[in-house]
Formats: sequence, C-alpha cells, structure tokens
Amino acid sequence: MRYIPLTDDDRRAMMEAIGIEDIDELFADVPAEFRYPDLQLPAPLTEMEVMRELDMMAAENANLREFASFLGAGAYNHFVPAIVDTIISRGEFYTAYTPYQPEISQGHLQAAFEYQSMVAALTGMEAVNASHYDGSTAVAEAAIMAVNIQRHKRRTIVVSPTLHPQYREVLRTYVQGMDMKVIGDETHDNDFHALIDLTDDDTALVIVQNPDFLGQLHTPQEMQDLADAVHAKGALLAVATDPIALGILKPPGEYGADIVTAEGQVLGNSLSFGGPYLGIFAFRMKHVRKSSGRLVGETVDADGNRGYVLTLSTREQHIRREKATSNICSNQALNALAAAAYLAAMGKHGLRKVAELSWHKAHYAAQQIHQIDGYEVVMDKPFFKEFVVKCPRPVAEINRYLLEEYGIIGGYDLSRDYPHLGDAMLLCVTEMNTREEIDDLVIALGEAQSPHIHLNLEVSL
Amino acid sequence: MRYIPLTDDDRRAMMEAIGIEDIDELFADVPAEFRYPDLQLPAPLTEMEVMRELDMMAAENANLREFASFLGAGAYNHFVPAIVDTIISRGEFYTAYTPYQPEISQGHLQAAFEYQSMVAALTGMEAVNASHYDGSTAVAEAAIMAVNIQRHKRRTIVVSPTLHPQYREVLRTYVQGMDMKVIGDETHDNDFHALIDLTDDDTALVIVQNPDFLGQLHTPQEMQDLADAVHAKGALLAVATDPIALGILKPPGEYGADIVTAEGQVLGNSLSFGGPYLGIFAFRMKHVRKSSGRLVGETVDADGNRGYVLTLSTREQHIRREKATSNICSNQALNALAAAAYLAAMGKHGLRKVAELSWHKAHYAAQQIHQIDGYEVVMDKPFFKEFVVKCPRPVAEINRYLLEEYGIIGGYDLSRDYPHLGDAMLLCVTEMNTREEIDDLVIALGEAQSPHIHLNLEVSL
Amino acid sequence: MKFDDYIYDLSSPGRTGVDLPDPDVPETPIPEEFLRDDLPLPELSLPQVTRHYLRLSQKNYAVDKGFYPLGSCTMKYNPKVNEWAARLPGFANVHPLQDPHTVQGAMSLMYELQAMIGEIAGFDAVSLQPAAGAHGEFTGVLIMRAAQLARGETQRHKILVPDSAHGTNPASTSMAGFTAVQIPSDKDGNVDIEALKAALDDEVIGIMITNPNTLGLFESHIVEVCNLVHEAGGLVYGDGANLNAIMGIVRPGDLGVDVMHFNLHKTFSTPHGGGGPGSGPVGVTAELAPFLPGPIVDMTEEGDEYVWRTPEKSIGRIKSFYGNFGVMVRAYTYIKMHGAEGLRQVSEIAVLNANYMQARLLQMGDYPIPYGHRFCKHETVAQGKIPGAEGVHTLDIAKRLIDYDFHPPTIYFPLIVSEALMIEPTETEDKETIDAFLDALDKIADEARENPELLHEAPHNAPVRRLDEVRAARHPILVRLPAPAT
Amino acid sequence: MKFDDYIYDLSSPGRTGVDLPDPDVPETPIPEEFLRDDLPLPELSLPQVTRHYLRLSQKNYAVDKGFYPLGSCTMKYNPKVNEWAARLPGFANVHPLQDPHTVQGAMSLMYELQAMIGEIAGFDAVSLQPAAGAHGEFTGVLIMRAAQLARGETQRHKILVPDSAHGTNPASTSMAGFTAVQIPSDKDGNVDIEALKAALDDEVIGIMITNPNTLGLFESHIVEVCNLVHEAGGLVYGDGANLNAIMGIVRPGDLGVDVMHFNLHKTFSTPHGGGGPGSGPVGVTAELAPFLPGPIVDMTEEGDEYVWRTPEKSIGRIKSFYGNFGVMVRAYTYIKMHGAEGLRQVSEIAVLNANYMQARLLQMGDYPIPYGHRFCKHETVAQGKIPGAEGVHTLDIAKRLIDYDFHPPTIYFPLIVSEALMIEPTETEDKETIDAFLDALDKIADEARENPELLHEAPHNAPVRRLDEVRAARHPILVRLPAPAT
Ligand SMILES: Cc1ncc(COP(=O)(O)O)c(C=O)c1O
Ligand SMILES: Cc1ncc(COP(=O)(O)O)c(C=O)c1O
Repeated sequence: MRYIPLTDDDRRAMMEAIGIEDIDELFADVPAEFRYPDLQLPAPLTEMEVMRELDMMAAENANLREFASFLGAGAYNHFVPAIVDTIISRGEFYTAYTPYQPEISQGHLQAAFEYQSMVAALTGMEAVNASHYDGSTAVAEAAIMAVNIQRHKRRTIVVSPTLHPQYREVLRTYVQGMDMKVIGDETHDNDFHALIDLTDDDTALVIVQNPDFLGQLHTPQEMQDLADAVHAKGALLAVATDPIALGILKPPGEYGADIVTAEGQVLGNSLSFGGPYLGIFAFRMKHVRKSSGRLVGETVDADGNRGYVLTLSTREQHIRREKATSNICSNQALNALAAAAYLAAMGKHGLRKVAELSWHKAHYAAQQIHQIDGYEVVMDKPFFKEFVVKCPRPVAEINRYLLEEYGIIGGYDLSRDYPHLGDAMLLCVTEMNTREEIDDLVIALGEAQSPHIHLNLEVSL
Repeated sequence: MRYIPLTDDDRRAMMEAIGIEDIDELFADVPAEFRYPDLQLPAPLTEMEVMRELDMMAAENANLREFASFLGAGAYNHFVPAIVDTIISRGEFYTAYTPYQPEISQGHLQAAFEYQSMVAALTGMEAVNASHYDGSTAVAEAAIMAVNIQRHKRRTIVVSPTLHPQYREVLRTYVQGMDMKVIGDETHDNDFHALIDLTDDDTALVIVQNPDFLGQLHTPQEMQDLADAVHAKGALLAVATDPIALGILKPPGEYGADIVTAEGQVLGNSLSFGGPYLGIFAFRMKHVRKSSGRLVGETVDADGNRGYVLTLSTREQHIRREKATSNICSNQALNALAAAAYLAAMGKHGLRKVAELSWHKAHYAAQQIHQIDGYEVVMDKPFFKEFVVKCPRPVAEINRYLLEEYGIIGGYDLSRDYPHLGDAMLLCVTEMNTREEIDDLVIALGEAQSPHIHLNLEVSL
Repeated sequence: MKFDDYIYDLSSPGRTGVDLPDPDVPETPIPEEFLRDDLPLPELSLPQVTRHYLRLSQKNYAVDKGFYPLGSCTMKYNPKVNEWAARLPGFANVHPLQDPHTVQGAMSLMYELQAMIGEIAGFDAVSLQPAAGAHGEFTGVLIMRAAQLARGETQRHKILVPDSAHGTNPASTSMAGFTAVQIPSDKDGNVDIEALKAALDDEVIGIMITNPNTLGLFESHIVEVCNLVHEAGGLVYGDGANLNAIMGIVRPGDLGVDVMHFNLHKTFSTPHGGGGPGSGPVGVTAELAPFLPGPIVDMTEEGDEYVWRTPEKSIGRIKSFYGNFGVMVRAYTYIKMHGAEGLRQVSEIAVLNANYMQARLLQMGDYPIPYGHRFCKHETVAQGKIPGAEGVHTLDIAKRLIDYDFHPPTIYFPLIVSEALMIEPTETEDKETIDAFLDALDKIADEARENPELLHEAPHNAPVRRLDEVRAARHPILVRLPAPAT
Repeated sequence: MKFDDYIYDLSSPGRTGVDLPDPDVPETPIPEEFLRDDLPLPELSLPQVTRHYLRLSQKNYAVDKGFYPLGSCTMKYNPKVNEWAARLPGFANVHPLQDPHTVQGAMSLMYELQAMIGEIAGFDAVSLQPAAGAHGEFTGVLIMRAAQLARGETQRHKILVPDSAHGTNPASTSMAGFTAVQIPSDKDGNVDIEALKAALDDEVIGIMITNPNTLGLFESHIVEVCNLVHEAGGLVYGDGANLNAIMGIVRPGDLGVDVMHFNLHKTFSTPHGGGGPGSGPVGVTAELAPFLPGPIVDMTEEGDEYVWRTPEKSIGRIKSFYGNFGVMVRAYTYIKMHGAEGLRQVSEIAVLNANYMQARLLQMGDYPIPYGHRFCKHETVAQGKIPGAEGVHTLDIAKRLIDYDFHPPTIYFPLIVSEALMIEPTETEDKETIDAFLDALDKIADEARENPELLHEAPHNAPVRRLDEVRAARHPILVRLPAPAT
C-alpha cells in the first residue's frame, strides 16, 4: 500500500528471520495500556483523490499569478525564471540530505560552495554560511554570534526601529532565556544618532536594516559613519539587507558591516505563503570560528583533485553539543540551491536589471500616488522598492476596496507596527508589476479614498 | 540575447578565424533581392512577460481539473500519477534525440525496449514498435504494412463503420495516391458478417475496433470468428483497441489479430488539446521485416554485457529511402516513455483497477441516464467505458446547458458521424469521474431535456 | 543493488506503485467471457520505479548534458520556460473535442502560430496538423498532387529528389504513391541544373528541395530551380528542416517554394524527446491553401471568435485532432520570445558557429571538407578520412568522441559524401565548447595515426562498450517477458 | 568540456542567462552615491547553467537514486505528488501577508495539519512555525521555561539530556540559556533511572527525551521517567525525530510527554533538500498551549472562517510568518494519503525492516550490535568492529559501502556506541535492497580481513577519491572569487 514495497511473502520471510510470528511482538516493550491508539484521522485518499482535493484547496487562495499585488514587507514577488525550478526539481538534489559523505555529494557541495561565493560577491563579505532558516532567524543568530565573539562580556543588542518588526520579535524570542537585552526600538526615530547614543560597553551588536523595513535607504556614507561609531565603541555592526537591492547598491561589506543578513527568498524562491525561505548569513572571515550554521570548504581529494567538504564542524551541535555556536542542524539547503541557480542564471546583468526595474517602477508608482488627493508618500529619505503612503482612511478598508473592485492586493498595513504613522501602508513595487497595474492601483486608490464607498465583505476568488 | 552565449569578443574572434568582417558575408549566396526580409512578427517578450501572457491564454480554456467532463471519443481523461511527469521531465530523457549512438543512449533504449515488452504483454502480441504518431496514423500504417505483406497483390482495406471516424478519414488521406480501396463503412451496420462478406481476394486487411468507437464490445469469440473468417480469405486482421480496457479484457493477441493498434494517450499522457499522443503498433513477429517505425532490440556489447540498439533499420527511410516500409522518422518517443513509466507505476494491479473503475462508473452512469425520461442508452451490446445516449433534443443544445448551468462538459455529438442515430451523444466515464459528477450529470440531463430552457450563449470561464 | 535492472526483474508479485480508490458506485459484474486470464505487467513499488528511471536517465546523453552537434537535427537548447508553458492546466488538461467556446485561448495560440510561422517562411496559409517533418512532407506531396489533379493533370506521378536529400523525402514520395527520381548534385553541392532540366517533363509533380541542403549549403540556383520546375508545370516542395539557418535572412516562399514543412522540434527549440514528439506544420502559397489538411484555426469575419475550418478541397485529415498541440505551445513561446530580430540573430549565430567550425577544421587539415570552398550555413559536412590513418573510419571517430564526453555528429549522411561527419553546432553553443570539440577532433586525429586500436575499440568510458548491432538484427529480440507462471 | 567546472570559470563578460524587459515607466535616476562599483556575479548563458547543474546533480547520491539508510534521518521515499502539490499556484504564489479572506485554502490546510499531527502524537495544540527539528526543540525548551516562569518557578535552569541524545538537544538547551545535564544510559540502552532520580531537583526545568531513542530502542521506562520528572515539577520534552517508528503504535502525549517537535521532513516524507528545508512543528498539552509561538490557525466560533491567533502567553514569534508552508503542504498530502491505518503500517514496516536488518547482522556476526538483545524500532546501531580486522574503522566501512553503490549509514553517532554504524532502512525499501546491502556488508567484512587497504583507500568508484577534511578545516576556503579586473 502506498509507498511500501514489501510483499506478503517478504513479510513472512523477514518475520521468520527475526524469529517472530507477528509484527506486534516487535512492540512488546511499548506500554500495553497505551498501545495501538485509535487515531481519529480522515480516511485515506488515493493519489488521484488527494490531487483533486488539493487542487480545490489551492484554488481557494488568491494567487499572485492571477492577482496584481503590492505587498512586500519581508516577502517579495520577484521573477523566478523557469530554470530554477528545473534545477531544484532534480531528484539527485532534493532527495539527498546533508552531505555527510562528501565523495557522493560533490554536486550539492560544489553548488553550496558556489552559493557561498556568489553571496559573498553580492554582499561584499568574506565568508557566507550555507543558510539559516530565514531572514529573521539569521538576525537572531547574528546577535548570538556577536555575544559569542565578545565572549559574553557584552550582552546588549541595539536594534533600529526600522528593522523588520518580525525580526525584532524573533530576536527577542531567541534571547528571552539568556541574560541579554534588546534595546533601541522604543522610539520610532529612524536616526542613527539615537542608536549610536545607546551603544555602550555592554553593546555586543548594533543591527540596522538597509534598505530598511519602510523601504528607505541610508547612504553608504551614513552607513560607514555608523559602522565607525559602533566599532569605536567596541561593538559590532550587523546589517540586514535586500539581496535584490544589492544588484545596484553598494554592499554592506563596503561600508563596514561585520555581519550581513538577508531574507534570501527573493533570490529564486517562491512566496509559498511565507516559507520555506532562506536566511542569508555573511560575515568577516576573522569571526569564522564563532559563526553559526554549516560551512562548505574547498579541499583536495587523495589524488589531489579539487573537491568540497563540510568544514569547521567543530562549531556545530553534532560535534560540540551544548558548546556549539548554534543548534541549527537541517537548514534551508534547497532554498540556497535555488538562490545559487537564480544568481547563476540572472548573473551580473540580470540581477542589476531586476534591481533597476524595481527602482524605476517603485519610483514611478510613488510619484503617481503622491499626486492623488488625500494620499502622501513619505519621501524624507530615498527608497528602493518600498515606500510608505499615508492614507486618508484605514488601510484595511482601502485594501478591501482594491481587492474587490480591482483584484489588487494592496500594501502592508503599518498601523499595528508603526502607529505613529497614522493610517499608512507600505507599498512594494517590483519588476513583476506592470505599468498598467500601477496605473490601476493609482485609480483604485483615488476611488478608495472616499469613506462612503460601499464595501461588500465577500471576496469572490 | 535569449539563449545565445557568444560574447562580442567571441564573435570577433570567430569572424577573424573565418576571414570575414561581417556576418553578412556568410549569406552572400542568398539571392540579394530576397535577402533580409522585414518580418512582421510581434515584438519579442522576455521570459517574465511571456509567462504572464501564456498564463492568461491558458486561463481562457476550460480545463478538466476544474470542469467535470464526459468527453471521450478517442481522447480520454484518465488519471496520470505524478511520477510520470517526474520521469519525462528528466533533461537526460527529453532533450536527447533518436538513439543513433547506443552507447550513450542506453537509458532511452532500455526504456523503449521495456515499453515494447509491456505493450506486448498488454496486447498479447509478439512485437511492438517504438511508436507511431497517434492512434489514427497507426491504423493507416497498418493498412500499408498489410499491403506490403501481401506484396501489393491485395489492395483493398475493409473497415468497420465503428472504427473511429477520424481514423477512417486519416486512412483515406494516406492511401489517396495509391491504387487502393477503402470500403466497409458505407453502411452503419456494426455487424461482422457484412465485413466478412466484403472480404475477398483483393482484401489485404480488415480493420475493426474493440471496444469500438461507440464503446461497444465484441466478445472474444466473435472476434476469433472474425479473425478465422478473414484469415480463411487470405487477408489479415487489424484491431484498434483501448489499452485501458486491456487491463481486464482479453487482448487482441489472444483472438487472432495480426496487427494491433491503439491510441496510447490513455497511458500516462495528458490530453493536451489533442496531442502529442502515442500510436501503439503491435504485430506478429513473422511480419517484422515489413513493419514500420523504429524497433529497439536486445544485444550485447563488446564485453558480452546486455545492451540495447535500434535494429532492423534497413526497413527505414534513412537506409532504404524510397523503398522504406514507412517514411516515419521522428516518432512519439517521449510519449512512449510516459506510457512505459505509467505501466511500470500502475503495474498489473493498478491498470486492472483503472479498467474496473471505468467499467463500473460507466455502467452506473448508463443505468442512471437510461432512467431519465426522454433519454435512452443504446444497450444492444456490452460496452466498456463509453456508451451512446439517444437524446430528446440536439446534443449541442444539451451540452451547452450542461456547461453553463453545471460546469459539465458533456458527451461527443454523434450527429455528424452517425446521423442514423438521430440526436445521440457518446458519453465517456472513467475513474476520474466521481459519483457526484455522474449524479450531477443525471440531474442536468433531466433538466436539459426541456426545449424551453433558456440558453445564454456566453460561457464564463 | 541494480535499480536499472530490466524492469521485469524488479517485479515481485503483489506489489503496486499506485493505489486507486474503490468504486464509489454500485458495481456491475463484468461478463466472464470478456476477461483476460493474466495481465503480465510488472509489479513494482513507486520507489523502485523512481530509481529505475532516474538511473536509466543517467545513462543518456542529451542537450541538457552537453554538446550534441548532430547534423540535420538542430539540437539547440530547449528552454525550460517552454516546458512550463506546455504544462499549464489550461493547455495540458484540455480535451480536443471541447466546444470551441471553451478553448479560445488554445485556438488563439494556434491561430497566431499559424500566422507567425507563415510570416517567417513566406507562406500564405499553414496547417499545424502534421506530427513531424516526414509527416509534413507526406502532407505536402499529397497537396501538390491534389492541386495538379484539380487542374486535371492526372499524368503526373514523378517527384524529383536531389541525391543529397534526407531519406524521408523519397520515402514520403513513394508512400504517397509516386515515383522518386534522383537528381545528382553538382561540384558545388547544388542541384545539378542540367540534370534537373533533363528530368523535367509533364510527368513531374515537382521537386523536393532542402535549402540549405543537407550539405549545409545554400542552393545558390534556388530561384532558377523553382522557375524551371514551375515552367514545367511542377511544384516546389521545400524541406524546412534546415530553416534554422535562414530565419530573417530569406523566406523560402519568396524564393518560389510552394509548400514547405517546418520542424518545430528543430528550428523552434522544442525538445526532441529521445526521438519525438515533433511537429511538422505545412505552409503553402495561396494557390495551394484550399488543399491543406484540416481543421485549421480561422477567425470569424467579425474577428471576435476563433473557429475550426477545413479548407474546401482539403486532402483530408492527416492525423486525429489538430496536431501536436503541446509542441506548438513550446514553439509559440520560443517565437514570442524572439521576435523578428531575435530569430534573425539565431540564424546568424547558427551560421557563424558552423563556419567557425568549418574554418578551423579546414585549417586543421585532418578532416577533409568536400565543399569547404564555400561558406556553409548552419552545418558543415566533413569526412572521417584522416590522412595517415587509413584503417580508421568515421564510425571509430564518432565512438571516440564519446570518450571525450561529446555526442558525435551525424555520420554517414548525406550519402553523397563518403565517410560523412555532419556537424551542426547550433547557435546555443558557446565558443569554449566548440573549441573543446575541435580540440578533441584534433587529438583524435593524432590518436588515429598513433594508436588506431584506441579508436576501433572506443568508446571506453561509456555506460556500455561498443554494441553488437549485427547480432541484434540477425536474431531480433524486441520483447522480453518473463515465462508465464505455471 | 567541463560544464561542471567551478561556476566562475564558466563566466565570460557580457553573457547573461535571463533577459528582462526595459522599464515601461519613466526612469528615475539613482543617486550616484548609492551605486556599487562592480557586481562580481558570474556571466553565463542559460544552456551553460542548465548543464552545470545537471552535471553537478549527477555527482550526488540521493533517495531517488538508491538506498540511503542514514540513521536518525528517516530517508524514506519522497512522493512526487507532494512536489506537485507544493507547486500549485494557489500555494506557491501566495503572499504570507495577504488578507486572510484570500488565503482560506492555505489556512485550512494548516488548520487540518495542526489537528492531524496533534492527533497522531497525542497533543492538544500545535504550532507549525518552527523551521526544523532543532528549531522546534528550541521552541519547546522556551515553552517549558515560560510555563514554569508563569508558575513563578524562576529557579529552574537545568535540562536533563540523556547521553544518547542528538547534539541538537544540548545545543538547543544552552542556546535557550540553560544548562544541559547529561544522564547516562543503562545497559539496556534506556535512561538510567537511578541517575535520573539523582539528577532531579527543583532546579530542573525538565528532560529532553527521544523515544525511540537514538539507539533505535523504545525507552521501556518512559512512563516512569515522565512520572519522575513531573513529580519533581519538571516537564518532559519529546524529541519527535523518531516518530516514524511509533505512529499508530503509541502516542508520546499519552505517555506523559508535555511538548514534542515533529520532523515533517523525516516522518512525513517531505524531501530533505540536500540538508533542508525541514519543518519542525511543536505539539503541546493543553496546559502548555498558551505558550506556543504564534500565529497559529484557529477557526472562528461560528466555524465559518479560519483566522490567525497568537496564544495569550506566547513565547513570541520564532520565525517570520507561519513556518515552512511548502513543507507543510507535502506533509499534509502524505498524511491524507495514509490515514490512521496507513500510518500504522508505515511504522510497522519501518520497524520490521530494521529488525530484519538487525537479525541478519547478528546472525552474520561481523558487526557487533551492543543492544542486539532487544528488538529495535526503526533503526539499529551496529559497530564497525569487524573481528579480525582491527585496523579497519567505521569510516573505512562507510567509504567502502559507497563502492557498492549504497549511501553509508550514519557513523560515529550516537556517541555512546563506539565506532557506531546507525542504520535506518525505512519502510519504503524493498527486501531485495536490504538483502543486497547486507550482502555488501558481508563482503566488506571479508575484504576488511583480507585486504584492509581496499577499505582504507575507499571509495574507488565515486566521483572523487577520499577528501582531505583536515586540510579544509586548517586553511578554510569558503569562498572563491575571481581576482577583480584591473
Ligand atoms: C533534412 C530533413 N528532412 C526531414 C526530416 C524528417 O523530420 P522528422 O524527423 O521530424 O520527421 C529530417 C529529420 O531528421 C531532416 O533532417
Ligand atoms: C534525534 C534527532 N533530533 C533532532 C534532530 C534535529 O532535527 P533538524 O535537523 O530538523 O533540526 C535530528 C536530526 O537529524 C535528530 O536525528
């Protein structure tokens, strides 16, 4: 049945070899009173039936191949060329596990090494690990790594208020049991001076995002100044960034970052309702022995030919157990492979163009929206592909109007995370948004500003 | 651009090696007055754009994952397990060509040999070729093969009126330039006696279908009697069949067929709006040297290990040119691979079950429909998965009602091909039709019988 | 553990790869007399099936794996977006007999494809029905005859076929019931005009001409050839297999070709599938349009709906339904991504690559190129006649190329070049790859002289050693089934 | 021609694999100061990319290729229908922050999955957020502490971890800020009850216990262990990595486990992806439910809509969004295809296969099994201590297995078994494969005695020879970029 190949004869022969007459005998050491519970699960479906059911479930979701979307806020609708799925669908890749046996895992190991190298090129950093779970946990791991680098003598993490709210939340979850403090985001002031002021001799790490959660950009000079100030106080600087933006923007490695993290979903990974994504994690080589996650290294085989292995495993849980730099074991290897395939396929020119298109389209959208009565685009800093729009009425209402009347999925409602902005939405525009979609959005926003518009709460997909 | 890897430097270096300064020089032998036409083609789209366009075009079609369907008539909605596409999506398989170099094509060759063997098992025949274009051309090739076997001394083909109308049409197209006759389908009488009467000493081949185009079954005994009669007159018998039906039904190889053809789409190939499909072609080994199409044979390599090669190519166009048994070159290799993967995955038990399910569901549907006032299921012979329903009004009108009111794609309208049946539709039911769909169909048919029902001609997908 | 064992050897009674549900309707007994006794299909688990085919696949060379310069076959890169497109449920899960209202998307794709390929090659009407090139040839030949019959010219029964032609040309001719008459080539590889003139009479239906021809050469007298044939009341069939060399360069229809097939699986990047499926649409002049097989896609006069139409004097249906639609989707995707300029570039680079190959081979001197005095088009035909290595044949060179991890070129074709090595690099190969291939040929020439055994026994690194083809043909084993259980 | 060359070595200036359209909007200049100087990514064509990865893939062993009995990792067959499901546009192309009204299908899948895995293991509430097993452990440990803090028990800071535990258990403990205290195993491979008792005090948060444990043995004292820990005010964490052995056999929640993670990528057949992504949902008792990370999927009281809900006393978000949804789709598909009976059969056969392996190894006598006096569960731990071949180590045996075309078992883990060979066949392997593997081990034992060099130098047939791991660690090279153009 299903994926089980044993025939009745096989079973009999095997039981005989074991010396049992019934498979139940193998479970004699399981407490009898709890043995063989009567599980209340749905009746099994065959492949044919489950496909029908899943087709229907999937159809109940508004998908971005059918709906125009301006949602970003940490997960992005960037183009994924067909080659990426072709590559990650190779059985040899996706049905393998961690390459513990390098001699029969050179395919994966070389691809992972190439991922590390391409991400190093992109971020301007010297070393990159094989992946973390996602952008949020990469930030948390950066904090732990910084504390380790500082030999636990510094235990405060200073975070910018414009670091992704979920990343800050995850960071706090991670360190709740440790004697550590996370500060810096009490105000909403997106000014580095405040962060520098908070940095003191207990500060292990300062974490900022650039482009930040609200899409805004700090200049490389501002970033360098921040790095210098942080370093002067003996702390380290981590920068969370957008890999797509690095297609054109100066990378954090060039303005003093010690650790660079990013959500790597944008590099060839589908949105998938939030996961699996890819935690990008890059750092200075001098900190390699305190780094977390798997590392692939180049070496030679017994014949002197180039080959690749997992290396510096003595940092890891399976060797170092409670002294490991992190507990991570399974990571996001296949998502890293997708990112590598994406970077290889897009290459220097393709990635640059994706970044440029996102820039131009986002700026066009911002300019148009800024001209709509009642809306105001926050423009006090340059931005990349996301920007904040102050709205004339609650964002939830506007979004519902966009969806129902135009089939447009609107921006992210900032009212919970940044209440001081009032009714504000974070809009994201990428190469996937056509001018027509943007122009529709502008019309729809214009219409949606009237509070008298009737909203029908039923969405029909 | 697109899939061209040459850099500007490469081009320059290559032109230099050739000794030209401009690529145009390579086309100097093209008549100048016609050189460089200004092609009026749509502006090129990038991959990102073409995906959007295709997504939209595809969405304009009612697809059978969303619509219940009772259409058959030569193309069938049978279940295709996910493994099939996994296999035929392997780059090593689908981006290769005909295995002219067997040493680096053993994968394909073995798979093709296994296809031949499994189809031989299914049909009960001794030999199978590597594929024809589809079920219709396989029939035409059978006719030509029979004439060749008879050394062109017999030149009449007798066809049953219940051989698929398109197959008969294709057969006539094929032989129009040859001094050959196709007879037998002038009447609509589905009785073998008429065919036997027509068979004479000019008859090369008698072709019948079982289950026939109208879904009806001849008993193995009837078939054997036909074969005996045909053979007694010195002619050959070809049987077009349904490979799914052979999951339970006695195969043509067991009742005297000399050639067996079938539409192999049902074996793991998607409907794809009519193609690519798979022409199954099986025959008696004694006729192998007159057979058409590629053949894979078992052999050994220089070390004595088992291996596979294309064989008996002296029948083929690339060797024999105008004396070849057929002009076929590219065939439907990947569709045959899909069929092999399907047969391997379903295996003996799976295929049997598909056949049984089709049988039971079709019979349930027929019984239900027969009870609706105004409808009558033609039941003078047993049927497999298709049956004829006489309807109270034109089938086109009924079908439109089913589609608009129930999202049901109804049966095939027989009025053009079999006018003597009156308003009749050919309904097909397979394992893919749920009882719920069938019950809906019954309700919808009941409603649709009233000629007063208002029909809105707009279909919204 | 041999997952690539012969499939029946992996079978074990009672196994099944795919479960199906029990009937959800009352069962109807199946009369005993219809039932088969046994169904001798293999019984495998799904993990076994998966491994079996994965391992088999790894024994295959393919374009996705490396250089595949199989002449006449245009083994270019098969874009992955094409595969994505063909699998869209709105294309893959559509029944051919659905009400046209419910398949307007698919019909619009066909309509546009008809128009685009007609435009590319200069034809007024196109039928997408033929399943492959040879099928298109057969269709074309029938159309030519039907047109002439319609003019009352019943006496015509001969088709002229140059000696360089692909085997399908004469085979299609005789399959259609006609007589193929061979026309020799001249010293430049063109059709010999004098011989052509001599052959032309009122029994000639027409000529089948491949341009560029299978020597990779553009028929420089093509206009004259067409004129001569037309003057004799004949028609010109163009074998479009080599269209990859001339897109945006010249249109066969403009040159005088009356009917031509396209190989979508060559020119338009659809995968070859291990031998198929292909797709062989036929394009014709306005004069021949009424004879096309049908149905083809047309638009209503109001221009608001696509409809099926069978041309008035159609030769009839050549295949069930409308042709290999899944292949059309891929070709459509490819053409839409290229446009006029992109297709011209494809042809230019295909020809540049081939001429670079030819120039370097000429310079190397080990592989004679009989028509090397001319620029070639998309392919060049060399000879496996390495000076100083007389015992070595083209077959040996081909097998040795396998050891260098290349797919060999087409060998022993065209027939008019002895020991032919027909090399078609296509435009999707990079210079490094072409150079590496040339280097391998260079080394092989040295090996042929120094150590011919190395070549005679090649390949050495393939999954199997050289296979005994004679044995296979002498005692053909086409099927292997387990002995029935007793 | 080396398409699997290092990727930067395939690069050539000016190439690009994917074209993008020009902007369809007016351009906005990008301030100079933001621009990077160079973007040192490779420049490849799409054909190159395709071949590069195809060739790399062929150098990988994988479940789709053959037997992969990597103990503790449950390398079972990954059904292809799961892959199909996860790629449905309605799942793959959905943004996590969409209005819940527009994602009810995805939320219903999560809701049902929460319920089904809770039912399978006997827990009242489940959060699907953790991304992998270790992430689930970390989550679980934080939940345990949060629950105790809520009870005011601030003094607890120790977590007991059996010496057989997986490395992630102690690592998760200290990452959460607590102290891992190791508990020895007894001679039967169970937790040593006396040692446990001695370690239990009011500083203990709880115990992390794997059952079946990493020796492949069912902790026969599990109920007692849970009781003892509970009596001491502690909580029991279950490492659910080995759930594949006990589905439908026993529910950890019934035995007294308070919190447990699931490895969807082990038990529920989702692919391991070369190391990930996994998915590590956490199930808890009703008592601990308020502490789960959120949001989780809930249903409105009216039962007509799925909504997000963050538990009242949540430890907080452990990851952005909701977890590895794509992995959940696969696990959901698998569970729906099995039902209660099917899952029980999975566990029964997984255990049957392992015991057959163990029985035959015991009979063979070459690979000692320290706990071979007990039936194992889904895996058995042997030792690479072949009598008469003292110089040969587990590593050598593992590498030699590669030559026989098998993936080696997990080696040198669990740490308490020296020279460990941890073999987990899973239920999706057939008897022929297991027998072939045993035969290989048998032959290797002979080879070890007769020709130990063969083992020391193994593998001989792999894409590379044995790799120098020491060198890699001593002079780590983690990145290789071309020297910048000057
Ligand atoms: C020149 C030429 N003509 C015709 C054909 C036949 O095309 P197909 O294989 O699609 O039938 C080929 C195929 O190789 C060819 O090369
Ligand atoms: C017993 C055990 N616990 C925990 C883990 C960690 O799970 P993951 O790799 O999903 O983080 C593993 C993984 O191998 C394991 O075997």
